[in-house]
Amino acid sequence: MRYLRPNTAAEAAQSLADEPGVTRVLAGGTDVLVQLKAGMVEPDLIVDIKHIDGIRSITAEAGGFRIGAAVAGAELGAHAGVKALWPGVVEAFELIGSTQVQGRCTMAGNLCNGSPAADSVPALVAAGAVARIVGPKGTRDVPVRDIPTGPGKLSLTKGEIITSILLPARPPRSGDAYLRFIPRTEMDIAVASAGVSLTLDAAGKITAAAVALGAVAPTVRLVEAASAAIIGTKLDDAALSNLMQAASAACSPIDDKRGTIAFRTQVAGVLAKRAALIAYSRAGGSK
Amino acid sequence: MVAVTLWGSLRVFTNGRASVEIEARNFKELLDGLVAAYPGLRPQIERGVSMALNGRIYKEAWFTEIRPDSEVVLMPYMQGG
Amino acid sequence: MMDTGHKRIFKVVGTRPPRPDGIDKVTGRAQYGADVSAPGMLTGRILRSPHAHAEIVSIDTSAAEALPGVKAVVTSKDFVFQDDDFFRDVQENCMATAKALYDGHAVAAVAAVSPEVAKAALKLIKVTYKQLPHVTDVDLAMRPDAPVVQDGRSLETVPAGMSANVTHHSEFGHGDLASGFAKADVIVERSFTTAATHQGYIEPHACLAAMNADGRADLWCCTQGQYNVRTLCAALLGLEASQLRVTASEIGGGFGGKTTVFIEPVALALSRKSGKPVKIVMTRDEVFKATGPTVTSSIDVKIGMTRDGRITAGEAHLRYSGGAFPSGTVDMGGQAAFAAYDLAAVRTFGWNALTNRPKEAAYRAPGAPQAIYAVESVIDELCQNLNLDPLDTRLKNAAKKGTLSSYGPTFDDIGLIATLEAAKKHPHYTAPLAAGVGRGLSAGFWFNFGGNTCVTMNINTDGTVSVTEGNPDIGGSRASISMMAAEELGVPYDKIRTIIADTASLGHNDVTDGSRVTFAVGLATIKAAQDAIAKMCARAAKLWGIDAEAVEWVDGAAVPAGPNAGKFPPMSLAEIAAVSFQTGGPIAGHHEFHADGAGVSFGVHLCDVAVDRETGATKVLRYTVFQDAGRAVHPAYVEGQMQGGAVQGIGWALNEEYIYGADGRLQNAGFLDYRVPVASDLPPIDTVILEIPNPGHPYGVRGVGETPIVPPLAALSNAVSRAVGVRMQSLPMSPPRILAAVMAHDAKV
Amino acid sequence: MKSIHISTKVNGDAMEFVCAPDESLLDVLRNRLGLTGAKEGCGTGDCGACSVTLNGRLVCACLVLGAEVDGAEIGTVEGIATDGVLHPLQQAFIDHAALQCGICTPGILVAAKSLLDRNPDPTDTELRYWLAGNLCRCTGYDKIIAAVQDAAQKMRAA
Repeated sequence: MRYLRPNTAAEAAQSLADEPGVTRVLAGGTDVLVQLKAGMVEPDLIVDIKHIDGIRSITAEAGGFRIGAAVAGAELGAHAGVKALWPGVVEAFELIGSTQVQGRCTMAGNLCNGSPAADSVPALVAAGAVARIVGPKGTRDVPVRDIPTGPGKLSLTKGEIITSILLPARPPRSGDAYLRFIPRTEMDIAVASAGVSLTLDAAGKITAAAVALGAVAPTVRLVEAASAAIIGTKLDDAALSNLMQAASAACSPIDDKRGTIAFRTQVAGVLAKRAALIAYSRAGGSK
Repeated sequence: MVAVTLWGSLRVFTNGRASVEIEARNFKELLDGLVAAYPGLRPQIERGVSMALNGRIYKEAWFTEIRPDSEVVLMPYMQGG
Repeated sequence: MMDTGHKRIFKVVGTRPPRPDGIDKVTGRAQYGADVSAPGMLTGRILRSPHAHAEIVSIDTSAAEALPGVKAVVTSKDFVFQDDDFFRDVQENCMATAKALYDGHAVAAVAAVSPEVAKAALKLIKVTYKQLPHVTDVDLAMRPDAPVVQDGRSLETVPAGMSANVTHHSEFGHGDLASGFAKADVIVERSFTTAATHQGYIEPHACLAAMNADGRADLWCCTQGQYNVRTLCAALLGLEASQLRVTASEIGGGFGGKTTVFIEPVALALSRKSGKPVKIVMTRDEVFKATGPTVTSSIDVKIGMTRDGRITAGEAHLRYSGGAFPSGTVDMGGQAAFAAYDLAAVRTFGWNALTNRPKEAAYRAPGAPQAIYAVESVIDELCQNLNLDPLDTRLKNAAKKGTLSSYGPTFDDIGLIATLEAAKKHPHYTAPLAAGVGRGLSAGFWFNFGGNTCVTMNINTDGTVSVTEGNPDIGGSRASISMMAAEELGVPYDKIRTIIADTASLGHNDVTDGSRVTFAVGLATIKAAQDAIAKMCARAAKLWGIDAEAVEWVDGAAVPAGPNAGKFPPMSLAEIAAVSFQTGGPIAGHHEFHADGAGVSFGVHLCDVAVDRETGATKVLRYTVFQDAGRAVHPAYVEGQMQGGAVQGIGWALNEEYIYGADGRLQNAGFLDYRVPVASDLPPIDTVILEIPNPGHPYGVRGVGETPIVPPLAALSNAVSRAVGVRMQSLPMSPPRILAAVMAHDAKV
Repeated sequence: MKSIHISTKVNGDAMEFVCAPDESLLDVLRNRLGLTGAKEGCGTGDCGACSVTLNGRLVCACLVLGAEVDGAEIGTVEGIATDGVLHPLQQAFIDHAALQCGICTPGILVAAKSLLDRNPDPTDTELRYWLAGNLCRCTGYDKIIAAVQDAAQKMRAA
């Protein structure tokens, strides 16, 4: 096994592309080292991307923020600007793992691990976040929702790495929220989760909404029917009930050690409802 | 004679009796007497038993004195955590 | 009689001095199982079965042996065949012979120059398995057509015609059940299940073995009993006890799980074969798969009660599985199930069945939590049905001095009623309950043990005292033993240092189990102190020229026993010690015995929970533990036992479980999905210590370590059941289980 | 596998070591630098027994590669006491019986110190969530919370 520590994204991409064997990108390492320990993977090359220029920075861009791929949870949580604009994304990111894991884990890593239960991904998808990808053939921007293609599977091609994630600008009277269900209060993988982002008009009526569910399908699911259930409403009881139904109806989960199909289906609806209420309140709506 | 109370699943070896009388002055004589009178008890006694004497539990202690009026209860040998 | 101590005024016992192991533990200097190394040491690793149940057709180790850097490979052939069932089971569990009996069962091991080489060598061992049908559920294992885990293991008490998996049957109790139930106004009969849980000590098993060709060996390991390790390893390797010296490392938690051996005989075998020291450290995955969790259980309980709350009869059928090897834990469950109550008619029937799970090891009060959970749940439901106060109802039926216990003997002084009354008086019991919050309570019981014990106490010439005991310190025992030595000798606590001996330095001590150490080692320490005192009095008598009988020991000094003995100023321990070489040589006290008379212990736990009806999530809002400690030698450490045990019980009640897949493999062999409570899950755990002295100990000490894990299971279940209005009957009450119960209930309403 | 040469600072002291590219910082600390205070309870970041600081941030040493720490500053439990004098947290853990077996104690001390360095006056809830990644199986956490709060109070007063 080799360990490389490139200083540019192009160099990183090239070395990953050139390696014929198994490769792993190392950012926070909180998934990669677990895989190494368990013997799940024996890479021939590990590329540590943390020393790529600019990859640990958070920069304002076009009214939004560009989050470097090696920004750790604790660093994003300390950024007042991002927290004010996208509180749901920040809280989702901060829910990953323990304080110790927060010191290392990254959103890009959470996304590239390809878990359907990744905490930050539903919030990023609901936010319409866009990943910047650098590969041997150049740079491209791809919506986060299009990156995972199945459990552990990504749409990235060999040699490609995510270098940053753009959280876009948003209209006034917008809010987002993320909730997950875990059996304990900390340290668990989400059994079901929901990220909701919405925008209100001056009267408090929802004009735009995105509802993304995690851990209830092979990939994070953006549920159009759930958005439709609340657009045009002030989140009255009927809208919330429709939202829950639409969210639950969109679930196709599995039974496993963390939860049952029935449990995930039910709880995804509950979380979508509760997250919508928080997002609504953050957008300035009152009920 | 000492009256010894046995736990329920041992009664198949004592003709269904919950309590049997044994001539014994201590734990060792009691165990030997039980095996002599009821050979079916031998495997359990060899695996290990405790004795409750007037409410106090003894795990080994062959030469613990037993009086005719003592309350004697046979118990399985226990292990803890 | 030993009752003289009860009214004595204690000077040291009951205070809270700092623990002698404190600084080592807060600075990182304490040496645990994995913290030592030896020159030329090899790394040992174990190959484990990926199958729940499989015949081992062949093992080919030649490729592994040929790998550069591999110094030894061992299989079951490298151990001495055992005739005795007990030893053979230990050996089979350490290294499978003909069959792999569970996912993770050891089949071979290697020692190599580095972890990397050892890992590579494991991959080169070719094991040919023939997979067999498996069974991991206790009820399924008892069916006559179940796959047979091991044949021919049924004890003579098991009736003919049952599945060969049924190894044990026991029955306890007295009185006439039929007439008892006939007197009841209400009878509730319910079935319960509990999952297997793991002790969850944070330190994985670790050992370092060094064995020479002449049969002389040294073993360093984390264990609750170095003498037991010696006995087992000596048998498995064909060594003489005198030639195997076992040293217990500092131990990173045990709770019963480190009372046997898993890797130690393997490390010794590898060391013998390679001629080099071998260190084996388990991974967390190995700890979950291949050490000893608790039994799983399936239990039916039937209790009859009069309208005014008197229990007329109680009956329980307990089906336990201790994994792939016979286990008598169900006996203790059957004895403990109804121990808290004064009953005219009570009967428990216990069965143990083999399953393709790892061999059970002890875990705090083994067998009792499951049985008492079922009984206390039914009592709670009866109280709800009859609109009775659950504490008053327990008081009305509580066992007391003179009660014929459900397991046979008549109780002496016990503290259950005092404990229940303390709970009743406590503000927690009368605090108002918010909407949606449930309050649950449960009583609990454990026997406590004594056992074989040795203590040596050396009086040093500078007036200090060195105490040597033989039980690993898992709960602060070096502090409590030093305190009892100080109390008895009449010297300050800080003049005493207690250390834990290796097996060559002190006679046999039983394992640290059954909450025995403070009781039994404490008792031996007191007797050793009395032995030393007698010798010191004799020296003083010599110096004074009077008879030894004319000298007594008061406040750490020899004094003339009365006016007729002569008029001499008190001679302190330090003064006697200073001239000991001149008065007959070094002075030491010692005591070796089998301690009996450990007093039983009762606890009552009270808890408030809120349950989210939409998700099934439970939040513990308030928790109070009441327990009879006999005499709290170091009250802070007694509280620590009560709090730690309660939280382990809370974990068992809410989220901890072994989850097996349809393939019989363990799904959650890690702390990520085996969910022990974390700090943010819990409220403060309040404690109330009661002191009802144990008549069997001069200070009144009772064991305290195990009882606290017993009540939480039912306390939580009763609280959750009351909060959601549905009787829960299965542990753990994980959110999916609670939500399913609530949704089924709501669908009916 | 080719070993990598690393220069780093541990508890303020410059140290050098060579390690395999896939070797964890925890293995480096324990097996190469002789610092066995950090413990391996799981090796997967789920127990916190190997908590150390890396450039001032609390991390699990089992989730860091030794190869990553070139030029970094690492803090372990061995560096908490200064010149033989216990840190207030260490003293409070002894005084409050906040440790039993002690295997989780080094990690919890490093984690608690890391919190108090940032927030000298945490609430019990903040403390419990901060320490959620540090499993303790002996104490039920009650006395740990009391000990950290007592130390925090003494540190604020000092």
